[in-house]
Amino acid sequence: MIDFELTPKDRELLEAIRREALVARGYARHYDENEHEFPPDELPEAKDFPSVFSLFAGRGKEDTGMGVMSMLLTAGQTWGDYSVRMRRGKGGLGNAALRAAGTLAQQEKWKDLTLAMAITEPGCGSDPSAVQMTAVLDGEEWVLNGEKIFVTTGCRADGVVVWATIDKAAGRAGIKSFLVEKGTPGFIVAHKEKKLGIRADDTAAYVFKDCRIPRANLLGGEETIPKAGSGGFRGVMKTFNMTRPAVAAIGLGIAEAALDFTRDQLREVGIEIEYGGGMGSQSAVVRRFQRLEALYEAAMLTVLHAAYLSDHAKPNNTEASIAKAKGGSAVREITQGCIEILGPLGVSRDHLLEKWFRDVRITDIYEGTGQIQRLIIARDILGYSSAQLR
Amino acid sequence: MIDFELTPKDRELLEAIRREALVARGYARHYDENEHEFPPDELPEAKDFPSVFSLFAGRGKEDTGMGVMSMLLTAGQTWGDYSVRMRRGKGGLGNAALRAAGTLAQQEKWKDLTLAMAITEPGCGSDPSAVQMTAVLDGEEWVLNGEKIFVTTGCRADGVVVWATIDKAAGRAGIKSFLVEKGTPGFIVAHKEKKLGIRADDTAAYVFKDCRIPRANLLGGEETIPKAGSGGFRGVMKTFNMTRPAVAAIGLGIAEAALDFTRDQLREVGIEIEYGGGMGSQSAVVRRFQRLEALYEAAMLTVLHAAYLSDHAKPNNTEASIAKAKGGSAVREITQGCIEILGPLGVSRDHLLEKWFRDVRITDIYEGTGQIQRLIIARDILGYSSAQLR
Amino acid sequence: MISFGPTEEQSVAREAMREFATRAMRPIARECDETASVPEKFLQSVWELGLTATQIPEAYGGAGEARSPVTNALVLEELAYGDVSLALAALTPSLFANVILDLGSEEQKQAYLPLFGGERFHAASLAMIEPSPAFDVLSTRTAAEPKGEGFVLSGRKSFVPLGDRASHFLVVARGGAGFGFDALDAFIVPRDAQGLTIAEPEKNLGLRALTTVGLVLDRVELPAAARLGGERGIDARRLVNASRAALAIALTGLARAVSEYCIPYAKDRVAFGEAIAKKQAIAFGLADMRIETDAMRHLAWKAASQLEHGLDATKSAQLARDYAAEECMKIADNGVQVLGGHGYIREHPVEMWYRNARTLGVLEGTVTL
Amino acid sequence: MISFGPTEEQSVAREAMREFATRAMRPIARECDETASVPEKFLQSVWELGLTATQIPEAYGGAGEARSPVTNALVLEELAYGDVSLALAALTPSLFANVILDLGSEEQKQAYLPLFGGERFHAASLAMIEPSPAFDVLSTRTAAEPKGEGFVLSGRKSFVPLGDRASHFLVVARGGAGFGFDALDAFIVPRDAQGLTIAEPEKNLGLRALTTVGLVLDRVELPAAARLGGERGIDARRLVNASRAALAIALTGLARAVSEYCIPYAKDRVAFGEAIAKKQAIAFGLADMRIETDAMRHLAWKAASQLEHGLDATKSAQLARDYAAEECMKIADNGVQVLGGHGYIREHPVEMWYRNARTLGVLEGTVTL
Repeated sequence: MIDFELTPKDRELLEAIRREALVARGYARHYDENEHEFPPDELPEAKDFPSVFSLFAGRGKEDTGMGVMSMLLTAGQTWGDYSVRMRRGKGGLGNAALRAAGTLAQQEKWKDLTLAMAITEPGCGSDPSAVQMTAVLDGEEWVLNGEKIFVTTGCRADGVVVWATIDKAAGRAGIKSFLVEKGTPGFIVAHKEKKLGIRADDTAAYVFKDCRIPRANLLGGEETIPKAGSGGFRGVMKTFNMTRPAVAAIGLGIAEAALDFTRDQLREVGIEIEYGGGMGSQSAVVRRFQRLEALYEAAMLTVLHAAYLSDHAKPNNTEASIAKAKGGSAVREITQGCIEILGPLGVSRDHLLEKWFRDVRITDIYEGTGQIQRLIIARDILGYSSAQLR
Repeated sequence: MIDFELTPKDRELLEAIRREALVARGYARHYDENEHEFPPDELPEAKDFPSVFSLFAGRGKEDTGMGVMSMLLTAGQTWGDYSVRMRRGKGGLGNAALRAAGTLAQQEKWKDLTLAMAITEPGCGSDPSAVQMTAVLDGEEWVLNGEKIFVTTGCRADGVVVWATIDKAAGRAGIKSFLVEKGTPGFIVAHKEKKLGIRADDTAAYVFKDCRIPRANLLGGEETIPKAGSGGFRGVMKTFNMTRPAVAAIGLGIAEAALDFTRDQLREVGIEIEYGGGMGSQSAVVRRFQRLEALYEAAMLTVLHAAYLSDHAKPNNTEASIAKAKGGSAVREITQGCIEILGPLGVSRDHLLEKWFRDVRITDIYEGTGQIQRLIIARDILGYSSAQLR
Repeated sequence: MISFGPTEEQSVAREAMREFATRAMRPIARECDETASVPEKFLQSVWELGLTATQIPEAYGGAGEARSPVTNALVLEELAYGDVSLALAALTPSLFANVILDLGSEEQKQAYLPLFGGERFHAASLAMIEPSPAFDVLSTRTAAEPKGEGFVLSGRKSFVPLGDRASHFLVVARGGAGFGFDALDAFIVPRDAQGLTIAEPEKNLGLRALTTVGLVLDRVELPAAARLGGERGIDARRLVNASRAALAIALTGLARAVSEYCIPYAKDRVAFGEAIAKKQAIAFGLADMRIETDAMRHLAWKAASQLEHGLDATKSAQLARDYAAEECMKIADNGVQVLGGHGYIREHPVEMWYRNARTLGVLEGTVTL
Repeated sequence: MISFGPTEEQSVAREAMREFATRAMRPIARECDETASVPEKFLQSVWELGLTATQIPEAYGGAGEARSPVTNALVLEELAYGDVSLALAALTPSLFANVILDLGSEEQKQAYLPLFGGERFHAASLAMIEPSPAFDVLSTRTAAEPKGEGFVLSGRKSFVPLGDRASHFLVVARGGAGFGFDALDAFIVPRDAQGLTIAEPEKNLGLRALTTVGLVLDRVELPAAARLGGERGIDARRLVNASRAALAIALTGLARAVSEYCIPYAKDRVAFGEAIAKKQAIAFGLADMRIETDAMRHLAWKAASQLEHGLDATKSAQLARDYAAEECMKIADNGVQVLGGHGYIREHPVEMWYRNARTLGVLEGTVTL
């Protein structure tokens, strides 16, 4: 049955997440102004909070599915501050990759590690098929050589899931994911990037120089290159079907904070956001704000839709890209619009709105730009291969 | 000196044009509902008006240049009704082509004809280089074979400037413009199109079957194919440097009528468009209206700028496409927005707004779609050839 | 529980409607637009699908299935996908019946719902819009003054669907004093009421197959029983929200029609040596059509679901409708652009969809869930 | 006569500024942003270009060239192209001087214009913005009550450029009663005025090299002579219009900087086997940047030209500024997208331009022509 109401258990969980998130918000400016300083796993004020995970117990069939729920929880975290994402244990993008592409044994073995995901290389932006990093099997070890940039949580993570090709000639089909633990000889964390936003995040550049890892670190264990051309690559792409919506959710949580702040500030000067009236009876500010709210709702629903399909084991490649593309553009317009509405006050660092404006701008860039997502969507609806539509 | 004020002589001319245009507006609905019926060259109410052309006399260096002025006059005409463009003598797109590409002798010989311009073929949309129509020199005659569609004023015109290739192998360089007079054997007007708007206009389809025309009807008289590849084609493209802005002006005149109507209707219910206040003190309707006004102003200025450059014999290929692209998108948003503002009343055929909404939609399509214009602009700013950027 | 999954029954209904839209609506859409008329035969064929009667309780002569705005949303998207003008014409009876169902008093249900239990198509309509610039339901001028036990209605209405044949009109009017929704009421006005003048069919930019008329109410006297909801009156929000949610999903169906028409066209159409679908400018535009059509649907579903739960859908319905109006306009506009010159001539449906998108986007109270 | 042709002198000035922007501004822009400071050396070097003094009549110690908002627009576009934060800092003295020139009484011109005839950079500023949500100049709360011959000013101001070093402030305040521009006045307040508190420099999203401060006016007593324009006061529209026209052209320069940076980047950057500039999605975006930058400039020029003619530029200045704010934001936003991940890191200027575009787009009264 089509439904959009949260159950009591859903609410309980979201409220707990938001309570923690609100504590983190108190530190948001600090971690913005002290770039690359890591937030603690637990903030003092939150020490005595009951573990959110305990609330997962006793959820039933009548409650919202876990995939959809995870999107709401992710947004709930970043609604407080993006830095919440930087805690250990919460898992990085690599953990999602491990869950999606790893064998059960691999998932078990590395379940306690926070894993980063390393795809982009200096030469290739959003073009994973152009991966230059190589993996050569030498006895019982893979030897990795290459460079990676824009690795989210690259310094903080305990390990990384990295894309490398075992056969350049095979193109996409030759690309495999490998897990490399920190401390492995030949695995060097080169430097951190100074960024527009998400400064609590650490975005690193890696260098792999004759880095040897166990043969068993090939995720999925499939060492051969599938006949059907891009099959192997699609396997890799599967990784993204929950990651793309999650990345959108990260941005949307921040966008919601911006909307809440703007609504509160307007109330201070007696401007209430009222619904029901048409354009003819609205002020410019109210109409603009409601357009931004609609963008938020629309984008969040595309995220939940992609997760819902995944919860029901339905293909969601198109919908995952729709969520990422829509979220990526929505958060830009929302934060730009909130500042437009609030005017000069909106760009003052006395408030967090200007930070949220900077933080969300990454959404449409990392894990596949909006252009890449549109390529994926267009191929799906047109029935074109990646060779037919570039 | 940078200046945007009209001189008294400029105003006199524009007022005369608008006076005539307003008469035509009285017949706008009639020619919309009686598709393909031709408006008379002169409307009864305008019979005794002094000829506008007499006002051209005595214009001096201190007055606005003729190219810029012609754009304002064009917009002034369609502000009344698009059908004004359908009168004879005013000249069609082909006349502009004749002026731009024809020899002085040719311009003199055909100066009294209303000339259509035939470029598009069933197979090629906005891709002139794909012209299939052929012209073969046989003694002192060119023999034309091929089909043309979407020929504006195709039935009404006395003749047509048609693109045909004298050497397909030469690609664009082989394309030449020929003038064909109505009544020439083998020149058949196939049918008229039923359209969304500009219904007073006649948009025809032509068939040329072994159509023989004098050798001297090749515009410019240059029968050889220039070495430098696309040189010949660029010659043809020159045709457009005043046509593209003019086409934008045609749409903008209609868009201005839509804005005027909307402003008047709003006044009826006590909504005045006031300036000076910021978003914080505006109603949604006023802000939206002012955005549409800004779009109109911005687009009209790009048109005048392209014409200004032409008046001063400066290259304006990029600016002509900017005017066409900006005008084409501006008129869509303006007419869509005026209806949005006025609501249900805006879609009633008791008023002309809904007609203007339909009429202007052609602007971004004919004489090169917005996509084609952006290609031209992108090539110019990137320094790419048409082969490098498609 | 958040879920995007229709029930078995809903999926079946949706499939049936999709088939009907393709078989019975698409083939006649263009002619209905050019002739500005809807064939009786078509109205009767939809009537036989039982769209209006199904959710009317058996006690009032209906089929007694559960009242479901969500199911109606699924149905409406498909019909609008077929042709939105014909869809609104076919659903005009529901425009009256559903409002009576949701907001009518017991007496009113007994009096009017049986009208829709018969074999033949029966038209009754809603009159909300007024012919004033920048009309907004909150600026409704039609007034209902108390007189004795009853009321006297005066004012003008426009865009009343099937007003040429409707047996009754639900007329939205300003009852109480004050501004806002609380001052709004609705009254059941029979076609033959004294002082009611039904004008000639209106000529509009789009939705031409849907006959709409203007009404002039010149001191129309009504009994107390004519007030919708009886003594307590109604919460006009409910009426407006259901209409907006319906418009949002109708616009979704229209947008999907454009999008699905452009995809094969763009793959077939060759320019500069390849299918235009292979140009990023076109391909990304088609991707955006899909993105926004999905977004429009999600917003409309959320509003419909809140209506079904009996929750206040004022916010969700407004956001859904405003968003859909804006995005559907962009999609229809881009549809014309994708076809280029062919998008401007009446050989293809996109120019009609362009007119319909702009028209539907500014209307309220012409369809409901 | 409609003309887009600058005069010989104007062309020369523009060329000189373009060269200065590239040589003296671009190289220091990033460091000034990171350190949130503007080097004295830079301010002095611009001062020596005589931007402020040139158009001050010789009688008041200036170079006596004709006052020309159009020339100033040409100059400002180039400086903003170099770096808009540094441009606003460098032109802050004109923010005070030009307003005195246009609206000041004879006594005020004699008293204050000579401040800008010296060898050394001299800062004086304008205080228009107030720290309230959705601030709009028409909602100015800072009030000037008449007291005896003079006035008493109370209120708060923010975003006062170079307020840390300005010798005087032109403070916009509500003089008369009523709403709208007619109620607005401006007052000359010396730095050391009793009751004036100058806060610590503000920290902002963008324009970080431009030091701005907040002012608190706690019953600041001023003589009658402090009222700008003397007895007759001023038409505040003139003040606001000149500021908006200036913002429009500054935003044009900023947009051009983004556009010109993206073009070579897109030609060099290879993805999927070819320069990204060859992808229509990128190429068309670059074309739109050019289209809108031209449009922004035309609108700003028109407003500047009306100011120069002494015509009412209220409409043209508002349209130009609102349009430029919106389009520059889009261009800067797309600039980040063209660079992708590289657009998000501080190795490239586009992330700074993204911040500057959003910041400049919501400010008023921080620059003039």
